[in-house]
Amino acid sequence: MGGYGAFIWPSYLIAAAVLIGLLAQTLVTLWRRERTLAALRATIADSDAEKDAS
Amino acid sequence: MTAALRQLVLRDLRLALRQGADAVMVVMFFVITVSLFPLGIGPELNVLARISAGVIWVTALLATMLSLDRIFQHDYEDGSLELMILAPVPLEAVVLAKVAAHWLVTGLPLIVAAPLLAVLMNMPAEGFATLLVAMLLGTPTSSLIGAVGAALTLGARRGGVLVSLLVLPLYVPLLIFGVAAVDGAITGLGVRPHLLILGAMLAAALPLATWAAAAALRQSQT
Amino acid sequence: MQRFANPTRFMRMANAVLPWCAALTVVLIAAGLYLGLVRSPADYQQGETVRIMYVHVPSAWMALFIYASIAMASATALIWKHPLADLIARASAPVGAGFTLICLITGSLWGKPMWGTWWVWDARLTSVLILFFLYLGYIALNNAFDDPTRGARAAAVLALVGAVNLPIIKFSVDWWNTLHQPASLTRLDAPAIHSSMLWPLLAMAVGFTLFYVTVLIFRLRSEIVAAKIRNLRLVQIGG
Amino acid sequence: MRALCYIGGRFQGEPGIMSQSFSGHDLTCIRGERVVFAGLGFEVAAGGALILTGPNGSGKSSLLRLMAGLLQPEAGEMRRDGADVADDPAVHRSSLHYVGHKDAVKPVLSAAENLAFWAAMRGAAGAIETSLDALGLERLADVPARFLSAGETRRLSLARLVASPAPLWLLDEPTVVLDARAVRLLAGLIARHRAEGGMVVAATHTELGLGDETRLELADFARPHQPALGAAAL
Repeated sequence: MGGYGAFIWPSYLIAAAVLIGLLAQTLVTLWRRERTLAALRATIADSDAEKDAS
Repeated sequence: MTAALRQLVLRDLRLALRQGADAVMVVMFFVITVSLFPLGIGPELNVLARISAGVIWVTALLATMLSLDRIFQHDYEDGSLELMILAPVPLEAVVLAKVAAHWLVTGLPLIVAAPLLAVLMNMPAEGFATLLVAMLLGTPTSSLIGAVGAALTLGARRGGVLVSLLVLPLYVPLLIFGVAAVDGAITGLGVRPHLLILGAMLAAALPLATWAAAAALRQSQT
Repeated sequence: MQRFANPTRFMRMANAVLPWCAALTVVLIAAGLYLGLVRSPADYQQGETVRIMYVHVPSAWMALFIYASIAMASATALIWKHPLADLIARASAPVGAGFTLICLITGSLWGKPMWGTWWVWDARLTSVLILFFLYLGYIALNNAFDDPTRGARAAAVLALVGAVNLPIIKFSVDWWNTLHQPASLTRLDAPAIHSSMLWPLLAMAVGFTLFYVTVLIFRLRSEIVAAKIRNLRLVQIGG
Repeated sequence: MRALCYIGGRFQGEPGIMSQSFSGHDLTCIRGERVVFAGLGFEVAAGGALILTGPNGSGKSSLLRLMAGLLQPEAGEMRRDGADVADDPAVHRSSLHYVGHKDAVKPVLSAAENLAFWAAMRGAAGAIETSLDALGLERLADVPARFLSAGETRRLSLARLVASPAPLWLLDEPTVVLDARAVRLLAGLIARHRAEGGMVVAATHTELGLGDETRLELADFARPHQPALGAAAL
């Protein structure tokens, strides 16, 4: 790499870090929200069931 | 309609003057901040002369920006803004009147204080006249662009800090050509193109910024 | 009314495209890296450091391209009040900011060997820096309101104001650069593009674009789920 | 002539164009991703009064702000004398008064200055003294508004109705801070306004003694389970 590796590799690594970090943050948020949605729907379904039962 | 707008400007001026030293505080910020630079950078006159235009312009833009929330915030909070939106006068004209009032209370005092600070910063004499003309063209534009930022952050959490984040990047062209005009005068390289561009920015900001601020005010109603 | 154009059809279509998009992204970026790092020759003048260009230049294009798409989505949202346009603009901003950050960092890494300083006030780097501030302003304004629709509308106006100001900022920064052009500063120009250098550049550019589309689809799904959660909470209170 | 002039009444030739009816059809309002009401219709004729009732959060204020033109409906339309309001909002805006929860009174200015400003904004010279008299504020004309009590500030805000005439009055809980005497004053003003062919829409819980007013129950149009037509519907 002609001795400039000290600048080429970090730039690619940083680029990769930012992109992968972005993707990871997106996916984590998506999964967390989907879990919350499922939980919320479950609680509403239960409360509806109680209402119908009572 | 013009009677209504004149009344609006007069009311805003009366509010600013009666509500105490808004205008004075803005000028005080301007003077104190510029005086900090020699303390920070050192008293060498040639260094100060070199950076005088830049320091004065940056501080003037910051001073304008600090007083931006006064344009709409109080009226938004006490319900006056709703009535202004409902007034038969077009909202764009109301925005223009409010920006004019804001400029008279902040822009004009800055221009009056600028020569004093130019002396403080040891700016060469050739630059004084151009500095005033450039600020005369630049500060209204900064009030106009600032009005858009102020309208956008109505009702936002931490609106004050947010306005600076939105508005300062948009002040970059103003800063560049404002300082270039003064440097042009000092170095004798010619002032005309920079002042013309400052004038063009003002001409563009008058309709566009007013329209954008009015649109922002309308969408601020929930 | 256009307003009721069935957005769920869009999401079904997007989910269908997603795997292809992701796969193609990986392939293209891998090809770009291979061509850029291994096959293409070093530049006669800048030597090996020119390889940073294969990341720096595409990310600069992406930063501008994404800001333009945010401005278009914002215009659509303001004019036709389509909820999806708001979401696309809101979901794109962090990706655009990410690419702008990459562009700035790789730009300074590229400048370091040549001028010995980490940051050079080159005209284009400065414009990208200001674009980065516009992105931060957009994201901050979008999240500054309790009511997401309020934030979306305010940010949409800001995106349009920013889009109008970008060329003016670019023009004034270039003018400013020529005013203060010290003789020694060589412009951070991409060298004459030899075809062997063109392919990795294009591969990376298209790869980044597809990456943006992939992440956008994931973020759109995430925003829609968040909206459903907010709605269910309202129904819970209202119910 | 598109705008009918009310012959012989106080509004003849007034800046606000006199109109015979104000109606809304199939209105849907969304606030903060929540459907506040949907499919709502109303009708007010000259001399008529419409009282909005309903529990808190049922959208009374939203409907009044929507009628004033501060909010845009998600769906549906409003008609003024048969003409769609959206075609020419300026005409609609210039012929209505909106009195919301906030009083738009500047503490630094005196009562008379506040009123004179709002009259000037609506292009009416407006007799300031008679307007203040109508609300019993004549003694407080030159007192800076910061010394006024909440009730007096609200009466100053209501004085705008008298200072510059407009056929349509939109009142959002006007009597909340008023004492009994002030409520009677307001009821008198409303009665006189209706007698001269004006229209009043008010959201209120207290009895304004209007007698023949029509009522609109907002709860009938609530849609608690319908997702807002925004993102959640995706």
